[in-house]
Amino acid sequence: MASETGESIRPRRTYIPWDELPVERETVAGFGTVLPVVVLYTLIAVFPIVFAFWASLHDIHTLNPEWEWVGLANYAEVLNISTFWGSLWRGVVYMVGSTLIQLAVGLWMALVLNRITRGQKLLTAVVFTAYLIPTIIVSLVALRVFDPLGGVFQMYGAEWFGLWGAQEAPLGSRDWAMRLLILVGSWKFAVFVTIFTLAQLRAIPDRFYEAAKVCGANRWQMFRDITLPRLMGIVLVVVLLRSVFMFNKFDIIWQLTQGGPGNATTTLPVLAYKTVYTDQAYGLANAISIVMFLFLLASAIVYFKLFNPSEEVETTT
Amino acid sequence: MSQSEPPGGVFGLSYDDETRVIELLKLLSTAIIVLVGAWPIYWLTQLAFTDYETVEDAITYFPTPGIFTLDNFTVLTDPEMYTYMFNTVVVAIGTIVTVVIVSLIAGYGLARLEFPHKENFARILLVGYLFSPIVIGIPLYQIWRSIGLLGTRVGLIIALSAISMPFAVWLMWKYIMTIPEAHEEAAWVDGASRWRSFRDVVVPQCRPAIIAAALFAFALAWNDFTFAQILLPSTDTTTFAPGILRAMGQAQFLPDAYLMAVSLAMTLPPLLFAYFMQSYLLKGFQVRAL
Amino acid sequence: MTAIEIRNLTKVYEESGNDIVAVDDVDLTIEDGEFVTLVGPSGCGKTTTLRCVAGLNKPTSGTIRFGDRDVTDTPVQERNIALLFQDIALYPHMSVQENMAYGLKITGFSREERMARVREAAKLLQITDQLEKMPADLSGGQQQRVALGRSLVRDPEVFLFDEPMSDLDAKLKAELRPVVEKVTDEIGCPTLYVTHDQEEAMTMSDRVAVINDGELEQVAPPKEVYDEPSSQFVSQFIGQPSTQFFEGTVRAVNGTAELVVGNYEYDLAREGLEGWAGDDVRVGLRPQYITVSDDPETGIPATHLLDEPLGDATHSFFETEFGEIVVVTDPDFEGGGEEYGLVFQSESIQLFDDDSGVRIA
Amino acid sequence: MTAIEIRNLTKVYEESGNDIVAVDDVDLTIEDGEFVTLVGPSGCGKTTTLRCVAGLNKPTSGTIRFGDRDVTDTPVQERNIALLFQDIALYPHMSVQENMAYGLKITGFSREERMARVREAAKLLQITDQLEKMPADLSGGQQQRVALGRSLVRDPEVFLFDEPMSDLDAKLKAELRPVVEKVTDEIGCPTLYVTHDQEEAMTMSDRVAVINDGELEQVAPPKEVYDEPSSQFVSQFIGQPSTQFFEGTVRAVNGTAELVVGNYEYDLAREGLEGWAGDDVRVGLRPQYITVSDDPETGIPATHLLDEPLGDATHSFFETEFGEIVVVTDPDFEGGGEEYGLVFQSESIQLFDDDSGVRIA
Amino acid sequence: LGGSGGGDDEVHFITDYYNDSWEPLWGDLESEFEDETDTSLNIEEGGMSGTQEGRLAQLIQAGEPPDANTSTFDQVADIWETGQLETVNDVVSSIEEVNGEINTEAFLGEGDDIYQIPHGLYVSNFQYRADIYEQLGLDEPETFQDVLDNAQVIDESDEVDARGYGLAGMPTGKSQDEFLVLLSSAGVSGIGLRWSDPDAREELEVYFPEEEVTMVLQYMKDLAEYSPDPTSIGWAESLSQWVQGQYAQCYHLNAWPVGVTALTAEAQDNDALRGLAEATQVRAYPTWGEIDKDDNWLSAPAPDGYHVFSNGTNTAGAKEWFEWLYADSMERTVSFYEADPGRFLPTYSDVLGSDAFQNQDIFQAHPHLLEKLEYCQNEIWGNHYGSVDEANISSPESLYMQRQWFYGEMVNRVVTESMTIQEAYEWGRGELEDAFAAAQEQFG
Ligand SMILES: Nc1ncnc2c1ncn2[C@@H]1O[C@H](COP(=O)(O)OP(=O)(O)OP(=O)(O)O)[C@@H](O)[C@H]1O
Ligand SMILES: Nc1ncnc2c1ncn2[C@@H]1O[C@H](COP(=O)(O)OP(=O)(O)OP(=O)(O)O)[C@@H](O)[C@H]1O
Ligand SMILES: [Mg+2]
Ligand SMILES: [Mg+2]
Repeated sequence: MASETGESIRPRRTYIPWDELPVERETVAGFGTVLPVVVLYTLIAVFPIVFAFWASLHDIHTLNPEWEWVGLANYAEVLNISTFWGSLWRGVVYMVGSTLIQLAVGLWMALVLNRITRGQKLLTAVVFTAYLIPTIIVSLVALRVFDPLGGVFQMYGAEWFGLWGAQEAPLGSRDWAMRLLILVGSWKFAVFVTIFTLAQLRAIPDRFYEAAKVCGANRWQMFRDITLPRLMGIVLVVVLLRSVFMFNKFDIIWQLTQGGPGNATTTLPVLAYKTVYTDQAYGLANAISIVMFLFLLASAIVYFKLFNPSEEVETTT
Repeated sequence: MSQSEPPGGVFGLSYDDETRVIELLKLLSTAIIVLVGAWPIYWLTQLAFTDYETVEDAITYFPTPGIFTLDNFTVLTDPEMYTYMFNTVVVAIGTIVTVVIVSLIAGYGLARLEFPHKENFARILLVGYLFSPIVIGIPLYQIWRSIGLLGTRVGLIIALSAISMPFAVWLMWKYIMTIPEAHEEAAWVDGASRWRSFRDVVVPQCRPAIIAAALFAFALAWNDFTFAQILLPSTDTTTFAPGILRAMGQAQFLPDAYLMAVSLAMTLPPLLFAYFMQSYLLKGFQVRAL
Repeated sequence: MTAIEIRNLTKVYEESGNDIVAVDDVDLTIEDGEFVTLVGPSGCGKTTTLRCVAGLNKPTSGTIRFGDRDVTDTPVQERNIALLFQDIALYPHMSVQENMAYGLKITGFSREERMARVREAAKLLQITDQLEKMPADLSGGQQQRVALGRSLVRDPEVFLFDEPMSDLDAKLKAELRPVVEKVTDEIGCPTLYVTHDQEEAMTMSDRVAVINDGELEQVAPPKEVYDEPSSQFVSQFIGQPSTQFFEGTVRAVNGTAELVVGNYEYDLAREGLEGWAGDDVRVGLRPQYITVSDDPETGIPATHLLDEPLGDATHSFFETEFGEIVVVTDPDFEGGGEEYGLVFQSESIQLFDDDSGVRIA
Repeated sequence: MTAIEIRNLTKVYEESGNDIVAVDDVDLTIEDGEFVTLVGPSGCGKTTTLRCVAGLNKPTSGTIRFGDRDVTDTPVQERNIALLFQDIALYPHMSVQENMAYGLKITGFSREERMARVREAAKLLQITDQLEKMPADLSGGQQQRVALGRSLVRDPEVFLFDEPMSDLDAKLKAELRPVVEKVTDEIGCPTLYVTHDQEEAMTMSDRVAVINDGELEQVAPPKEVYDEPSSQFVSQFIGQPSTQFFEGTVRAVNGTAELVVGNYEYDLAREGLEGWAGDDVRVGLRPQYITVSDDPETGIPATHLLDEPLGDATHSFFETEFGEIVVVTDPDFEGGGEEYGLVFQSESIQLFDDDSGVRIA
Repeated sequence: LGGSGGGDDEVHFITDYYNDSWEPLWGDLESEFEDETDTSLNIEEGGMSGTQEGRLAQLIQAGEPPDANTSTFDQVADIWETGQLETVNDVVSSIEEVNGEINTEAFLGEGDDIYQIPHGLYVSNFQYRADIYEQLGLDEPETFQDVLDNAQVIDESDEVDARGYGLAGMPTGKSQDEFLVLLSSAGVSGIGLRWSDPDAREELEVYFPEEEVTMVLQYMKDLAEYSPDPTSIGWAESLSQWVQGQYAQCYHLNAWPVGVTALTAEAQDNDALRGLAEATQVRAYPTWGEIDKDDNWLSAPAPDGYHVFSNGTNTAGAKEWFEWLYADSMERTVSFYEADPGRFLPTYSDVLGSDAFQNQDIFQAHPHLLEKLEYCQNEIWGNHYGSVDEANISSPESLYMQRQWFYGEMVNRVVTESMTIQEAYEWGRGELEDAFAAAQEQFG
């Protein structure tokens, strides 16, 4: 509608026939705002996944540009690889083990950090740093301290606790490699849980605890009935994220043990990596990746169905 | 008192004793956290200041005057090392800036504009995290080559921004929802355009979320190995993580103490980040619901 | 000269399939310089109406004119309005001064001019010494003053308020009311003030527009709305404590009408009751117009329940055959749980249609 | 039988080095079944006092007894109190029913008993049909009812309220007040009710304790606090609109005291003024006790500024030589900006010591 | 050649000849070459095993292979087999004019076609610390058992810090190489294949005798007892650990550890390291008890060198580059060996004896190092390789088998005790048969 009087006040912008478009102006603007994200996402996720799927249908020698169509044969082979089921199992062990430790330790650290009065800021910063430093540094330090030559933890384990022999390398031990990987990974990533839960803890108003105290609640009851329910939503989300990240974790395993000793720490990402660079079977490796992806997707869907982290109680503080 | 007396604290302690026990546990826990949490950082610090030959030979706990040295840090003056770290800083800053800008805009759109399917948007984004990046080297290489960003720091920045994006967008979206719309409306009433109100009113209030998203992006960029390895093959643009590995492979002899000195240099920026930004950070991470 | 003209304004929200008619065919004109309050219970459509006038919502149908300019489709930025919100909406990251100057900055005023205007407004609002502070350091009342100042400096064409004081306590409200009146007087433009607090509506307005469930019930000066409510809803909504209602019947006796409530008869020397003889009506009476007699035989027998002394008056609660009745009594009244008689002042009785709630007499 | 006895309660906060005396040597006894309101402006130490009684804060010195039990050092869990907050503190992840039953669950009651008690309380509070809802789905008033219910079911020894209604609007407040009184009556324990709203204090309490800057100014029944304030502070704080103050001098004339305010003289037939002849005093007068005369020559000449009609009364603002003066006038009064004379009702004038603010007469 | 420079015309060259001394050398050569020929070069560091293959894979799959790279021939067998390599006969012959004939019979291509410009040869051998031997009164080992006994003595001695043996157990190149050489030293074809008819030399068959293989595995497992964590030892680690004096005996190539120690000693001006370099002795790897050196199945040293890709963007430029590098002068050729002293035996017959080679600074400071290289060429290669005629099974199939990593994996499983020796043997045999079938399918 042309307004005769108001028109002259402001210069007209270039005319866009919004009203004639089949969609609302706001819809266009809305899609505009997320467009960069969509583009980036397509580049980094959609295209590679589609590519991986396409590649998984071919027999591809890593150093040969020729692709040979084999349909689903790679998938059949994945299930036949002698190490596949073992790697899947170890991957699950690694995922569950490290996620549980991270959850327990992360939550515990958050509870403590939330309550201490002196040095809180410094300690929080130090703890957060674990998450921020490059994995390679963590690996270097871990390699250093578990080295049978001059590694301080190796020495403690051997001489104080008798966990392994004096000359034995714990990271090269079948008994210890996986456990230590889980511990080292947990050391770095427990903080992820801490960051999120600490943030939520800070947001719980004191009055809830006071109201509970008035009712006669003790510490445990307050934790169970107030703290835990308030944290539940974020804990569910964090557990999901951490599980996914840990299942896909490659760098720290590769840097510390290369999947060894034997296959004791070969998880699916390590297997996929070896399949590419040792077995030169790129198509097969992609099939492994797609299987991993589907496995995680199915697990995530089940997880959502069971817990529905998005349906947590909306709360106003 | 009568039967209405409360049953008491945990394990049948009185409430006061319970408080005392909790205080004790807290002290103990703090001690453990200091030990376990700070220990590796302490360890790499003390090794970095210890004479490298001593580090190779013996277990030492503190760089006592006899073995204290600053020489290990000469490795930082090595032009390659310096280049790696410089590149890492550039990439980290670039990633943070990109992530923050793009996620702010997208978060604003999701929070304030009506358009179809936006509820599912973030969830679909998160699906991307389910895919292991182990085999994507080849497609990534091809994509980046075809858009002409291969081997440039900008290319790496874009890749890293893209993987930080789902999380950052989600964070920003939820955070902007907590800012009253009235603030923008007040600005419109004052004559501000949507863009202007976004810039003047929304963005400054998003500081905690911006810092939280920045932290996430920083952690990724600072840590990244895979993408740098694929996208920045040549030495003069490579970043720290692949660079240090390359240096370790190249120099047949690179003492651990030197590695620790470099590591310490790479640990300081995150430590400072965490120290000065933590309150904003925690506020930013207070958003809930997926 | 601007006046706000709202014509046939209707606003329908669509929410998960079903339509919510928030504003239903509202007609309202606010003259230049006039202060009109839109009052009504929660969810009745006040905010929606105001947002349509502001341009923050798009009317489903109807037009809005500022003077002779049709602004129905004009974006909010171009309407030159001032708007005060309930949640005060000061920008938390700007100082008081920056908050107040923001609109001027947008419009492109020079720094000096901005400062000059802000200082002038601050003087009027008595917040000169707060200019450097951040909003978080101010009390609620001070924040609302700043918000007022923000509007004041811009010299708007139209002034809109959406429950600006509902988060403040009684003392602050009373203090701020004259300030608001002073400011709107100063600017001299039409003002639409939305509130659910009838006291605010009564004390500040030139005219009060009572809205219920999206429809305007009455638009009139405060005293008229109080004394001559056009409907049961208005009568109940305006005035504190609320008008109390009883079931009654009109009876024609000797050519005049008589009202029967329970076993009690009241002579009503009123006109306009001719057609109502024999009909059931709703009887309304304000607690101010009931007298308490020590003799339970006089009027309606009542048992005293509770006193709420206010200092200059007391609200006394009684149990009667018609349920609980509140009476405004003397400051010194103390019921002490005794028996009393309640006498209705028949000249103050209001009659409403039993079905539609429309005022009969 | 329990009574709350607060003796010499002092609470000092240390904040970044300097001490803040929040509560200063307060003595207060609340008898069993008595409803005492602690009223005062923001920051005067109300909440601190209440939290000391609850056991959430530790007094710096002084003792608190419940009946013959010294609870000064008893943890809050063992005090068996009920406490209502301003920010309601319902657990957002529990339904209304679970919220109400939580205290009982902690205490170890069986499921049946819990349900029975909750249902009983819900009936009293008229929220029976809300039991299954989540707190977020309730209005503020309903939430506060639930919070009340949560306390009610536990049958506490002592009932404490910290501004439970300050977030509610006037109508809801008026509605909830009788409910609170009913509930505390039902439990029949001593009640300490903290508010900054003098109307709440006046209407609900058996006795009102006015606190200012950490010190108790007056503890007395509502009417006494209103009519016979013991200090200037109390006089100003209690009553709406506030008492207005002027500078005056006492003069002895013919054996009785005469008050001079500006050029005006008032005969005060009061006792206790003997020693004050020739001294400056502070003169207080409630707006209810000023009459407006049409004749500007009568009383203090005044220019009418503004009317705030309330329906059953009007607050009128006048400009005089003593500054702005508010007068409570007739509902029909309309000043129209004319000149008037204001007459002070001398028998209602209150006199206070100029320095200490203590009531003289 | 078009002198446009840069972009698609540049010569893209990936190399793992890259360390602190190579780097500046490449830098100088690059600019010199660019100045002289107007062809621009892009020299990229390939990184150690794994990374270079990854990089190659990316480039090949992306359809833009590099123009050249470095590696042993077996590692590019797949690339060669799929026709992606260019013959380099012309380049090689012009280099031979300056540096002498190629002195290896190793597989560099089929028939008259050569697909590798050789740089150096890897001769496998045994290295030990003479100073420690002397200190503990040990003798040079003749058999596996001697090595093991020495390892035990050294390990158990309180006088020396060093461990008895550095056994590679990382499931990659070094453990594989070590295993194959041990197998040869036990008188068995290293790669697990032999001619079904040694005279006809037409068809290969699997030959993986249980007794010998399990014996070698048992030996490695025993050695692991005296070794620092084997799973952390590969090529790179073995060198740095040697420099750090972490063990007294090991399997290695040429005089590589001596060279690295000497280089580090000079760089740090460290006398202790000079002593260590001096004390490092090289000799042929001891054999299994009853195996004579003439029964040793070592056939030919592994050739390392450059490969040119036929579908690179500037194949001609690459060839020009290598010609420029090696066929220019003996001095320049020598400079490449200088960058990595002790690692390679030159593949060209005139180099080792040339003045330019012998006068390198590092040899002036460490005459011992030159001695060791000469010893490798003359004594070990001369007397311990090629003793068994039928051991030469050079063929595409055997090449293919070379780059199967299951041998390394097998060793890893044994030393980490993830499998018993018997299990490992059976597993390895299964892998071997599968791989051989695949090789036959591909090349047959
Ligand atoms: N954005 C919206 N979408 C759907 N329905 C809405 C929306 N905004 C308001 N409504 C509905 O429209 C009706 C009128 O709402 P409005 O906010 O105008 O009421 P109000 O009179 O301002 O109430 P209050 O006193 O609570 O502010 C309500 O029933 C409300 O639920
Ligand atoms: N935890 C604390 N630390 C330091 N000072 C405090 C603390 N709590 C309260 N104070 C100070 O003590 C004084 C009394 O505070 P209190 O909360 O008791 O006031 P109040 O009367 O309840 O006020 P309001 O009406 O605002 O709730 C104030 O000056 C306040 O700033
Ligand atoms: Mg509203
Ligand atoms: Mg308080």
